[in-house]
Amino acid sequence: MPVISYIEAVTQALREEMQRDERVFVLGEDVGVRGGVFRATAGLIEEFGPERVLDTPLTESAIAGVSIGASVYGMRPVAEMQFADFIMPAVNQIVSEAAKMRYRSNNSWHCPLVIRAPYGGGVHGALYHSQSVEKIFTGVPGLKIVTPSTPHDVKGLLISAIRDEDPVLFFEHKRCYRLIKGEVPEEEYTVPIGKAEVKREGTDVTVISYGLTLHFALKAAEELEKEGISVHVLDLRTLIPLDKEAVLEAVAKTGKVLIIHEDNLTGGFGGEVSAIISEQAFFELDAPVRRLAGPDVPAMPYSPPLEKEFMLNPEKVTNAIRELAEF
Amino acid sequence: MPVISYIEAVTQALREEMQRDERVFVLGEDVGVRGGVFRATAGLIEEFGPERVLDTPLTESAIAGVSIGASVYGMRPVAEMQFADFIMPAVNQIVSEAAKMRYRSNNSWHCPLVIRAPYGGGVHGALYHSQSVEKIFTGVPGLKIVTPSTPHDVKGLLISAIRDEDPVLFFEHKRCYRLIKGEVPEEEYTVPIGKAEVKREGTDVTVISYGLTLHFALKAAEELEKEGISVHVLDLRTLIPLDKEAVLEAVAKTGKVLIIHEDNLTGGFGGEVSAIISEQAFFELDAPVRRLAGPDVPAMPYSPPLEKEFMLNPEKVTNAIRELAEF
Amino acid sequence: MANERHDELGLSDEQVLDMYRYMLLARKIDERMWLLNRAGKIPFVISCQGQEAIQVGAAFALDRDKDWLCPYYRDLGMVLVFGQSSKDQMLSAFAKAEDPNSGGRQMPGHYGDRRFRIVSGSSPVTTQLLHAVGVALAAKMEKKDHVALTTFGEGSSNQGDFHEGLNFAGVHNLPVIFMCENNKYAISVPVEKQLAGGSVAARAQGYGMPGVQVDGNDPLNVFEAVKAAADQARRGEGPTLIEASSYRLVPHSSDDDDRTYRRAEEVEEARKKDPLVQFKAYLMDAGVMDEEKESALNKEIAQEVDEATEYAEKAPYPDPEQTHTHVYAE
Amino acid sequence: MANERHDELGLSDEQVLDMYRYMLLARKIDERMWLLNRAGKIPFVISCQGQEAIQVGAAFALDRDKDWLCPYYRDLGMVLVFGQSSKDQMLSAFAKAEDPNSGGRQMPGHYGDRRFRIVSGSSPVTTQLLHAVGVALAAKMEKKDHVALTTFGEGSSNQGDFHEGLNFAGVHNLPVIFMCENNKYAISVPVEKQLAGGSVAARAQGYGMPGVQVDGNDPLNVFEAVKAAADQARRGEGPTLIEASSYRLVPHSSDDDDRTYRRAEEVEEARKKDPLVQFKAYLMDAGVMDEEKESALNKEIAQEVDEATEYAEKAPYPDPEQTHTHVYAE
Ligand SMILES: Cc1ncc(C[n+]2csc(CCOP(=O)(O)OP(=O)(O)O)c2C)c(N)n1
Ligand SMILES: Cc1ncc(C[n+]2csc(CCOP(=O)(O)OP(=O)(O)O)c2C)c(N)n1
Ligand SMILES: [Mg+2]
Ligand SMILES: [Mg+2]
Repeated sequence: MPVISYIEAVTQALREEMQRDERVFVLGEDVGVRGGVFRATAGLIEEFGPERVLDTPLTESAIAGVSIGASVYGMRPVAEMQFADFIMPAVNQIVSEAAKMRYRSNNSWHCPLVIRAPYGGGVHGALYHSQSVEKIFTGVPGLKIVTPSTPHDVKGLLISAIRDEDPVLFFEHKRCYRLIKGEVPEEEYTVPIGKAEVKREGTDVTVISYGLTLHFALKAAEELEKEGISVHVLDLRTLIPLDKEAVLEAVAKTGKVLIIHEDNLTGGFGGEVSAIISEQAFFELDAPVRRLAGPDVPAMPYSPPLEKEFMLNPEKVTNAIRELAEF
Repeated sequence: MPVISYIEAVTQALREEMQRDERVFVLGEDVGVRGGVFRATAGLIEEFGPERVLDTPLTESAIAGVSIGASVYGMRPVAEMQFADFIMPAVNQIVSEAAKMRYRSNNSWHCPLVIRAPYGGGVHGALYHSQSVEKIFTGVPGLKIVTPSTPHDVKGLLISAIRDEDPVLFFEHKRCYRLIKGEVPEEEYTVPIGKAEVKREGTDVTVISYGLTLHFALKAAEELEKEGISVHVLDLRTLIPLDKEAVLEAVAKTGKVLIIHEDNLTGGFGGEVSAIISEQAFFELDAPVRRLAGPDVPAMPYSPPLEKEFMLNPEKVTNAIRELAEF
Repeated sequence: MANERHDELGLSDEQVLDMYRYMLLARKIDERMWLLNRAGKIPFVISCQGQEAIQVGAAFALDRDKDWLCPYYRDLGMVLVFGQSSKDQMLSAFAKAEDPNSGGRQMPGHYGDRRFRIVSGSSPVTTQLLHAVGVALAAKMEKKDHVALTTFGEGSSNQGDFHEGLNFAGVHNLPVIFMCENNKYAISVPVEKQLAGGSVAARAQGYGMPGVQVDGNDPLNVFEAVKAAADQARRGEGPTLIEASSYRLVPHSSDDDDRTYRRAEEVEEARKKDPLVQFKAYLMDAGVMDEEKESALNKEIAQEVDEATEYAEKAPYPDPEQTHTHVYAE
Repeated sequence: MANERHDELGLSDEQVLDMYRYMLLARKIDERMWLLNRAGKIPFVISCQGQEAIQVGAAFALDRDKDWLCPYYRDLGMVLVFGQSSKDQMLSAFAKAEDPNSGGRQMPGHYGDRRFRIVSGSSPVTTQLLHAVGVALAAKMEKKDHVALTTFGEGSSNQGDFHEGLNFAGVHNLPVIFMCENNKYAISVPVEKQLAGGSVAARAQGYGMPGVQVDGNDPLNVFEAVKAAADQARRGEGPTLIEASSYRLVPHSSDDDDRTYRRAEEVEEARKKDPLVQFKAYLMDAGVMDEEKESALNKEIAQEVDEATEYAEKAPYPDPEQTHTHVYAE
């Protein structure tokens, strides 16, 4: 199987879906001639023309709202928010409109749109080019929220998102774009939305994560194997709908759970996962469910020592797992 | 002590603070001549004039953004969002700007503003006049989030919010406005932000709640007392900063915890509270921490049977507590 | 008798009579809803009263078989012309399962009907403008010649989505019509405290599109402007902003008390320009209608509204289980 | 020699020389940052190059002791005139603890300085317009006569906050100046794909305020317009929208490659109108400056930038613990 990068997986999925279905089009700031500031849409305008690769004005609410209108009509817009941090002006359109279109119309109307947004830190992006914003949306029924960690999952999930009949927020960890490479099948495939995946089997401690921190967990697991600690790693891949069965299965494997995300601790999605585990697997637990997450500060600062302090890394993850193993 | 309604407590707090401090002013849609669509600002324009009781254009982002500018300058704006549902267009200003002003300027600038918003359902308000929106903000460090349940707490906390040096979102449950009455001291007093309060002592089951559902819990507790079940009721009052000590103390009282809110279950603040309890009081627990909350649908429908199905009520709460007591 | 204004606009006598019928029907349904509300039978009403000429005039200027609507909560007249029935309105007012807009999920006035290409609307104002732009973008991409029309109040025109929507449509030259129904108030806030510059139409120039001001009490005036805008859009010549002036003859909604912010005399003054009164006079003058025809019409409509009310009142509520359906595709 | 344009504007020879000095200083600091970035010493640069005349001309037209700024990320020239130093800029570029804007928390270009009434800015564009309106509202409430000036790009002018801000300021007649620095591109998107109607200034009419177009390559032209707007605002006569045209002479930021979306010849053409080149020529013509003065100035500035760079490079980073402070009042 060819090995490609996380961002190449985005581009491949977009290209193949645009080839397959004429109704699929992309829109956003600088997605056309420039091919996106991260180059995720590179080459698309050359192949599909400016009508299907739309450079929009600098207006996120319009990007979301126009996508809603177009998708209600029957198109398949894939909108890009240049950085996840800049999705905020579009919150009203996403939360009040996209998420509620099907429900409020009693299933008469629906809006099958995808909003892609690069999120996360570790790229010297400072407060406004580093945020994890998934927690703003995980409590909004009507939205699906996808957070893949590998090129294979990016491609398979983005294709599923484009074919999905409901609005999908597709969060791409920008630090993974060029850092993470992996094998991707040559033939067409999809990864189902709503299915987690065990990325490593283990028996001592279960780690539940997604995005960049999933890779930290895998690194830590390798490290800890040498110390005789066996780590089970579950990649949520989709936050909403959450794959509860997979979570409960992973908990049962070890009885000790560490949930990890880069998003701030308080109000982060880890709280929800922890609460579900407590409610549904209380008697499987051999230790309190723990969370390791970004600190409760507004966002990641720019200065290297501060960014480092904010970010998780394999070492911090290793320590947290070891501590739980020893509990 | 005089008995006043929940909404009168809002008005009193505003009036007294405006009398005390010239820098305090209110702004919002219809807050002036009309005195607010709920009449929370009734009489203020007559007393303080249109300069300090500002009818703004129908623009929530401007209401928030202008308040930020004025508060950065040194004023004390108290903005009203006509319904909490309509705070969405202001999310960018609140999350990107107000919440981060102090942090991003390394403490050089800060914005002491209050945003009041009537939230919650049970008033035939349908999808867009019934939502609980606190979960959109509880994961945003830099904001304080207050959700009082009694006239006493409304008045004392709103005064604290106005005097606070940081941005406060003040969520008023609109069903409580005229339904809930209570004693309020005649002399000046404040209720500190960040302190929960035990609203009823008990020994069998701990209920943690806020807003309207807190009253359902109190009703249920009365009911259950007759059955010999003793319910301990903690009113969070402030969600952020959360009074963790009070939560842990309340857990220790009974070992059985039910968290209740009207906001949807998934992603609601109950998940955070549950996770904290699991992490920090695991060995105090005699049963899994449970949550009772609004269903995971986009918002409350209009039709009476559907609204009833969505809303919690004393009966549903009683059943949930009883079940947990019997665990 | 020739060369009446409607002839010049290419409207037959039958068509203008039909216009009047829709205006009257909208008014009568609306009035009935207030009665039902005051009798405690329905929890909420939001009115079209005073804006019927705008809504009906505009809808007549569109192609009811292919054009799209993204209306706002007062557009009762418009959705009737596009195909919704009195029964549909009453089912919605009573929040019954058969309500075609939302199955009783949304408040009345929150239109949405796939049969007639009426996109589902919400309460947060002005969001629908962007949906109309999206529909128009789709029309352009698919090389269809349909037009999208969206409406909104003058208060709502100050929301950011207005600006983003008009700019987007202008840049991409899309077949969309933005029509402001300026009824002078946004709840209690008069237009002077709401709208810098005083005119919504004047803002069009800044988006490189025509800005047209019309008398919203005259359906023919509105018809003419919307027709021109639709023709222009269909020719691929882009969007138009129309501002139709009118007056909200009743309180903002059944929860409002307008006496707290405007004088009764002001409302009385406006009633003299009631579009129904004026259009009736025009039709009488033009010899298209007489008292007999009018009273027959009134009777017919009264009966239609009676039947619709009766039907809706008796119709079943949605099952509570419906609360949990249609969050996602099933 | 009299009746030079600057005389007519009431600017002394000294003042225009000082203007030039600030423009040159901004340019030199900016150029140094690019060098440092290309040498791998600082992670990010965002430039003022091409817009110095706008920034310096505007700042000179304000009262540096009482007026307020809500600038955007390119406004290096403006914050220098208001009081920030070269050292401040370099501390920010190196993200060091002493950075007065943010203690190294924000990217360079995110100005904010209480000493000089520069309100802290963020990255999401156009939010600062509303903050300026809020500052102006406070001025009005407190009966102070200060003015708030806020700037933004032509791309950013399409955001909803622009519309809401101008409308609010118009309705309440506030002492605020909105100044668009139109540099023809929003990253890769040219103004034709960005801005329906082609002109930001033309939008002013819709808000009932003056809309003024100025040559942003000429600091005197900008000075004149901002002065008039500030005077008007101080007289209680409300806001003004100014659009200053210029050209972004360098890539959007150090992360951009502008060759992917514009031709080198286009940039070359624009360089001929470089505001520094033009203003230098003006000062030479006017006899205010000569080659000797200029080279002395260049030397002085080079040394200042050297020292600032050296200082900042050696200055300590913030302590990692700083990550956790100042979320709330302590
Ligand atoms: C975003 C948002 N904010 C506030 C409201 C509450 N609200 C409903 S209608 C209305 C006034 C609308 O005025 P206008 O746009 O002039 O329309 P009209 O009702 O006069 O037809 C307000 C403030 C809302 N629905 N949406
Ligand atoms: C809300 C928001 N969306 C997107 C961005 C990313 N972004 C940063 S600058 C920029 C272009 C700005 O163009 P313009 O307003 O013309 O200012 P210029 O950079 O040309 O001076 C974009 C899209 C942002 N900072 N904020
Ligand atoms: Mg109105
Ligand atoms: Mg630009």
